[in-house]
Amino acid sequence: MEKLIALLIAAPLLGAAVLLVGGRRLDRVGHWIGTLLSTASFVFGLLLFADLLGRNAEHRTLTQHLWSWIPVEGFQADVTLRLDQLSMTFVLLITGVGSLIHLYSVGYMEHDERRRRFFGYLNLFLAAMLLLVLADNYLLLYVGWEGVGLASYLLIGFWQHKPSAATAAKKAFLVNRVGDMGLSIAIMLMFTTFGSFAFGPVFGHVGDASQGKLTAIGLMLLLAACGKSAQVPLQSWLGDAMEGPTPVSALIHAATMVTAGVYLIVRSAAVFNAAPDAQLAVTVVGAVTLLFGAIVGCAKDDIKKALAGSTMSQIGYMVLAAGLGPIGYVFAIMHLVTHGFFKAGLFLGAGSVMHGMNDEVDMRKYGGLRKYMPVTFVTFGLGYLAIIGFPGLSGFFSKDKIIEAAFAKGGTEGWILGGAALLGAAITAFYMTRVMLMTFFGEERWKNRPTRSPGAPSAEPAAEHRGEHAEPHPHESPKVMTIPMIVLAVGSVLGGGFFSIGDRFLHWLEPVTGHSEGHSPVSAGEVTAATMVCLVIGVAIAWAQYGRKPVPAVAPRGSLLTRAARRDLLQDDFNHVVLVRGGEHLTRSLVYLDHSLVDGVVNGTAAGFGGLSGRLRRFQNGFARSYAVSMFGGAALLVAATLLMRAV
Amino acid sequence: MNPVNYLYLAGLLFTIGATGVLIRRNAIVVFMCVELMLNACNLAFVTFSRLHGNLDGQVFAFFTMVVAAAEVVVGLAIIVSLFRTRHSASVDDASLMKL
Amino acid sequence: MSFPLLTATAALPAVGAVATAAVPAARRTAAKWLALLVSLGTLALAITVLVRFDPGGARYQLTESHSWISDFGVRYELGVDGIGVALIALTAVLIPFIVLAGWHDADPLETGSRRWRPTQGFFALILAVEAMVLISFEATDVFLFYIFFEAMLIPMYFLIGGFGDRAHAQGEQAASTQRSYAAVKFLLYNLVGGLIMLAAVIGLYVVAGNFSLQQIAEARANGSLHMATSTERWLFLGFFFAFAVKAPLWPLHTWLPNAMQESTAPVAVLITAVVDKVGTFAMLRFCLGLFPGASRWATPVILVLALISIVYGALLAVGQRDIKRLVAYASISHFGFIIMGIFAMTSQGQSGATLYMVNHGISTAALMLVAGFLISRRGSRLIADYGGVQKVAPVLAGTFLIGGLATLSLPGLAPFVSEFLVLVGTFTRYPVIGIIATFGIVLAALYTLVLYQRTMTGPVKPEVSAMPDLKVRELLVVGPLIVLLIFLGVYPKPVTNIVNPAVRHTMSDVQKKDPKPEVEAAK
Amino acid sequence: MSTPAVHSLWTTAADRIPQIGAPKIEYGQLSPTLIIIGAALVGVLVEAFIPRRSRYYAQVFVSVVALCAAFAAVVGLAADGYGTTKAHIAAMGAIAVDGPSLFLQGVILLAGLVGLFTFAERRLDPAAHGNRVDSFAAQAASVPGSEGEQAAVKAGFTTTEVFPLLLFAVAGMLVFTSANDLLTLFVALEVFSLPLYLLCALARRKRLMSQEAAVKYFLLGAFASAFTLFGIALLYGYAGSVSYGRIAQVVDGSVTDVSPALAGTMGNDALLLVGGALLVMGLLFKVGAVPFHMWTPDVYQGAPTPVTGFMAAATKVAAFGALLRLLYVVLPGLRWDWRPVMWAVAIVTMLGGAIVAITQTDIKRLLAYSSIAHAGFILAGVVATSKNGVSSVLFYLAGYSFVTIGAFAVVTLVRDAGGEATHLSKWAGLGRRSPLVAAVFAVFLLAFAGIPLTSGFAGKFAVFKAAAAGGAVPLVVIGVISSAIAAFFYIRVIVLMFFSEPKPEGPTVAVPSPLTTLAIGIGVAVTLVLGVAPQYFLDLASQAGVFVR
Repeated sequence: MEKLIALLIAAPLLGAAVLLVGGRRLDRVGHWIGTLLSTASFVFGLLLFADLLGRNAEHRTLTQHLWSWIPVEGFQADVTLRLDQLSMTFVLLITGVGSLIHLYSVGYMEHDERRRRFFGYLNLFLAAMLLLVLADNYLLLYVGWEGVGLASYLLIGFWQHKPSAATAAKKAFLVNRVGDMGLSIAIMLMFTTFGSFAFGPVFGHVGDASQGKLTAIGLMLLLAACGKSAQVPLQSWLGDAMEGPTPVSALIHAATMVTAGVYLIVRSAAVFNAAPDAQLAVTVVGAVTLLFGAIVGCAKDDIKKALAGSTMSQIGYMVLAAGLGPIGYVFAIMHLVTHGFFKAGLFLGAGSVMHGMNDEVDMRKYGGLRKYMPVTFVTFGLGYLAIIGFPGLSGFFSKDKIIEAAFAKGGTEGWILGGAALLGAAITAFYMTRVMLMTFFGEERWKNRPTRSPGAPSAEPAAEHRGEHAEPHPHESPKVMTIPMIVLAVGSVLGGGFFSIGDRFLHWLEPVTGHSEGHSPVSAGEVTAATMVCLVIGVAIAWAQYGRKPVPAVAPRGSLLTRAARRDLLQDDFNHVVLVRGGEHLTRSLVYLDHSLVDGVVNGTAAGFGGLSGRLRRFQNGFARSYAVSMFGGAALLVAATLLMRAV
Repeated sequence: MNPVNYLYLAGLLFTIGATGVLIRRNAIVVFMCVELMLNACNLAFVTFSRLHGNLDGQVFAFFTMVVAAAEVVVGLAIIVSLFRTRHSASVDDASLMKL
Repeated sequence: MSFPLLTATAALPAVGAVATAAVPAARRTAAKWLALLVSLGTLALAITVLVRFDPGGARYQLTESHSWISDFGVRYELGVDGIGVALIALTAVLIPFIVLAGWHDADPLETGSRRWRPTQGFFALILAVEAMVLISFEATDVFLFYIFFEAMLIPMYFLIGGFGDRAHAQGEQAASTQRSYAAVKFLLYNLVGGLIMLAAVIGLYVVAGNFSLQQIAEARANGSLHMATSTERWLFLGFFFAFAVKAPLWPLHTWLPNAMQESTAPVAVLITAVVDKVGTFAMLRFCLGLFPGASRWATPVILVLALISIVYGALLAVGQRDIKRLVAYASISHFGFIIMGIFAMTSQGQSGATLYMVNHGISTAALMLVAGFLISRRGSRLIADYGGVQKVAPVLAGTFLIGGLATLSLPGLAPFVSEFLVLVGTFTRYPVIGIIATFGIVLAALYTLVLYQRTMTGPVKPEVSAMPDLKVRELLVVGPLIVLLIFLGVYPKPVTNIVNPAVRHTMSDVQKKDPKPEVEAAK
Repeated sequence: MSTPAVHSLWTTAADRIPQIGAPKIEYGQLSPTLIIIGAALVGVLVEAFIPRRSRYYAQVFVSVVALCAAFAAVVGLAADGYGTTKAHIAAMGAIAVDGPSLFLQGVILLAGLVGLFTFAERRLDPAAHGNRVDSFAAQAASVPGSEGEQAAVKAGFTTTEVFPLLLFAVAGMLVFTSANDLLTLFVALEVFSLPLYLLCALARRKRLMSQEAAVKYFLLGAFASAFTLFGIALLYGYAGSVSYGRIAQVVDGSVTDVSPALAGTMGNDALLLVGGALLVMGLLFKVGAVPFHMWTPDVYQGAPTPVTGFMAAATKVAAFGALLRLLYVVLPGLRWDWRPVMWAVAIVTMLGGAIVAITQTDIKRLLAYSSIAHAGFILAGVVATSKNGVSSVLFYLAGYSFVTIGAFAVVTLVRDAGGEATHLSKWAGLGRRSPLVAAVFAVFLLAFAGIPLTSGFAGKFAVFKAAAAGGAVPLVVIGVISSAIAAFFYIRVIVLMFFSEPKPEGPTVAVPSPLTTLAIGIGVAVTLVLGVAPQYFLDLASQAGVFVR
């Protein structure tokens, strides 16, 4: 059965290779090949899942050693895959959601002549992501880690001829690289500490390692997680990443890749458990981000950016949970999975909306769409309910648990974190309601006006192919797009309940992550109640602002906070001023120095000899008698020197 | 009288000759100064020969004369041809090649 | 005595060079094919070497030893250890691609005198360089090595100064002046380095009385040869200076950008991917092998310089406007990594460094050659003159991207393995330096992606709108290189297998042990 | 002067007379020199009696035969072991027949032969009035530009005297290297200098410069030899003898029979030191060491190029031969006095030559300065004061002389309307116009620069190795630096030839006769052979590295 694990990765990898190398002759069938192979991978996943279920909890870890990768004196890196409950969960999420989104893209990218390549990239992403979650050592994980980075780079910049897209792609890769730096340093630390970076040895010897080393490793891993999962302070790339086609945003920047950070932390549970300081840092990052993302989400008029903000904040929840240690790991993953469902659903919905609206992304130009695209409305709505944590839907279960766990951390920390989580819940309710209202309710602001007003951000240029700039005719998307949405909607409705009833998920994952029931100062019931209250408040405020009064088609100036939030709370501007500008100045001055100083010294020496030579040759003045003088002087010197030598 | 004085004389003559080479412009005169230096050497030879009481020095002196004579032949030939070309025997005029 | 395989490997290209040069002016195509065949033949021989080499065997294998200039204590001694084999293979692999890539680079613009045969000369010189490089990888006699280390400069010099890019921005006249400036700079820099090394070589003779690595090592071992500390250090510095110029190490690097910028892409590859490797190789074999004490003594300074090279090179690469200059500075940064790996004095570091030499050779070749194809199409080296190429020439853009990703050492491609090994190897002994060095990977991403974005993405520039995609010949050059990159990235074991034993020897040369991991140390 | 002294002088003279026996001369061992002198005399007779038309051929024939025969004689002697085991002092102590002298004589003879080929070249200059002409004045006596000269040219005169002159010079050099007493040394010095003075004056083109060169060379040469002579006088005064062996004994105090007069002079070191210094200075003048080098550029530039080549090669060989013998045989006892001085001279010579050469614009002057720099390198070997030092110098000289002659031979090929185009700017793009010639010249330049696989490198390595072994490490370092500087201008010429566009009105490369081709060919061959497989010649040199005392 282990043999199948490699196939999980091999299938999409093959797809990527075929599609990218195959060339134009595959243009017509390319997308189906891609979809097929990702589905195949999903099927393998299911088979393995069945196999795991067949075993008892202790023996649910399968490993497959493929080959010895980097064998060097004292340094062994193998290509070994490890399938346990944790990675299994991810495999199913990735391949499942992935396949759905492949399907969706078939319709969505229909009019793009580079569709084959798009599917190639998607498959490449799946392969890399699967490698990430299946790797048995950190170095191999690193390969997947950067692989998904590459895939996301390629997909964000898929419409490369758009400078904004190209820039966003580059930015995403660079910010991720900063995170990767953290990961590689972490690996080096592990190597110096444990002499290995394979999961087994590392987790096995955590006990023998010094506290400082462990904390350092933990922090470095956290840095990596921040990069990949768009956590403060490395969150800036996620918003721009929305330049990519919407399916990409759904798959990579909502459901799967961005959650890799959470996976990393949960996977490294052993290390973090032994390094409380690192854990604290994790929780702080999580809490900050969940508020940060939520606030940003409130201010965005671009539907995808709003959703991106929400993604950020939801992942903040997960990181927070992961930081809480054994209390939280399971719920982090659980929220991760449910979030995978509803956020993917929401994005696909957004895509479907844009599809019907000539790729308009500005929500202020939407409105009242519910009767034009009912399926989208329903699926989107369910996703909405799920994310705000409407009782009974998946978000409700997972998020609630996290908040509970946050309080359970105890002490002031517990209160602060819990409070933050609650506040986050409220804000979430607010901005999601806002999105909902602006898009599907209210008057139809897109009437009697050509969309794509000059100022508005121009998103997907598929429009250019259709060449429409006139008033849009909202319409429902084709089946191939709606079916995935429906499936995901179902997932987001039932998922949470299915997992939580009888703590199925808990028992499933516990053997890997371990679990401990924290005794929370506030009872579960109270937390739920509080959450509900926040939820209601959030929705109410949103209704008051966007439901009752009409939404202005042009964004009002807004309060200072609003404006700041629109600019991602100025964090990006900071980067620009400090890093970009500063870097440019640095490089420019270095270029100058290299030329004038380092090179100057060399050329200077040459010139110096030239000058000396020019001066010396003047003695050669052509007069025989002056030559005689020099000879005479020379002779005198010679004699004098000889005598001197004897004297001394 | 002490033969060493002859040495002083030789040194003096030699110096005079050398100085002449350095300061005189006319090639012939320069050349004569060289001859003077050679003679100074001869004087030294003979003196030392007397001092050491062997004949090597004297023999050397004769050879020097012969060599000097040969030198004169060659030297005059060159100088004369130069003079005929340039209508001047000044050493300083011949300074086409420099630097 | 057995068939002198190593001699043959080096002799074939040498003979080929003469033959190519002798091809009559009219038959330049014949010359090209001849050169290609010879380089392929050499590849075959190199592969034989690879096969005949037994990783488990003696340190130096396939040895040949003949008396040559006994007066100078010089012997014609050849022999390869794992490191040598790896680099010989690299050289032999790259040259055919270089020849193929430079197929049209030396077609004469104007028909000069009928005796002027640039094409023949171009390929003959390339082969000559190959021969000399191979010998210097094979020589186990310091003097023999030195001779070819120096002689190599002459053909390189003519390659740089004699052949440049077509359609130079400021016209042919300006181009040729800049070219000869670059060539002279290259030659003088390296000659000065070489001459200072000469002094050290003489010194070594005075101290040791011969030049054979083995003999000196033995004499060291049995105590019959004792070097005073100060002498050893001076000699080390003499050697290291030459290699640092060749490598090149900051601040002796400024010749490289000029040379790579002015020469044609294949020659640029020849410089940075093949010839410069002799420098780093020699550090590993001669600096560490002959002067272990001094090497340990100099390590801190050298590591700092290497670190500066890494960061400095990367930063300057970011600031470049000229594609080739950018690649040149990138290479400087990479050489920093190599040197760092060598002097970290850990198994990982040195294996990594050796691997790095090979991988950097391949990746730079891929990137630079594609860049060359790009430049030859547009006739400009300036990044600003390009834009949106991927729309008109997707394959070119794709290969260029892969080359770039290799340069920023993306996991899964060969350079990642070596770079990580170097980093780990350094980190285990010098954590701070290791950490600072990792900033290099961010900067690498920066300059590569900026280059790609500016040239390949964005709206299509009118000048490039008619740009043709890669031709078959060009694909034949790039394709295999990319395959190699991926293969060695996924399965570097073949290389590490032959390198590891050699590294073990070097480590014992410098009497260094890898630091123990904390956990074991605790026990 | 007092009477008894006179009387005693008479009596001593009287006593001596009967004791004078017939000198014993080993003609066999002197045969090389004798052959050459004989041939030179024959050459004079040829000038006197053979009709003008056939003189050229007769002279070339005689000279070639003589040089070959002499070389054969040298080889024969060496084979007999006169270089090693049977090395001894011949001709009543006047001539030393030993390794160094034979080796250098061989080199000089070959250099003379190759030089002769370039002398005899008659294809380069366009034929004047239908008769081929060489690079020497039609009639040296006629005033440049006068109708006398035109008449001479019309009549097809050629100065065939150059061949005997060459032979005389060679003869002088042969003796110079093997002279074993100061008298022979001095006479030999003049014997080879005087013909060279004349040869310098005999250029066919640019005769003013030629004559100027001759005058400068002659006056300065005479000046220098005056110093030499004075030095000799003082040495004689110190030691009471002119024979090397005797002086050496006196210097290191191993002399047995000390007459009171000798005791007196021996006490006076000033005589010795000043005398030695002046004598060495005379030789340094010949090798062209700073600060006695200033004649070199002018003379090299003005003299007919074949003469320059021969002079540059052979004079250096002979002068260094004599210098070595002087320092190693006569003044070894003085080592601690002259070594530091020679150090200084070597350093300034290396640096001075290299630096000043950087800014030269005339190829012949450039080569002149490079020869100065090389003199410095060789001096580095001289100060090694070891057997290795000697043999390394011998080897270096052998390699260097052929490179030099070859290089100057190439210079004769590059011509324009005004004769040889020696200004560097004219050499631009030569590599495009005639790659072969340019390549050959490049080889010579690389040899000068000491690039491996050329004789220059082997020689330089040998010399520096000996110097370093002799403890002169700083000297080696400076030598290395200055050869780096020197490399700069050799490279400049190569750049000029290959990388710069040819000028439309640039010079043409004349197609030489087999003679010059042979000269150049030999030059290239020797350069490469000594570069790639120097062992045999190194052995030769090291066998020859012992002076007989």
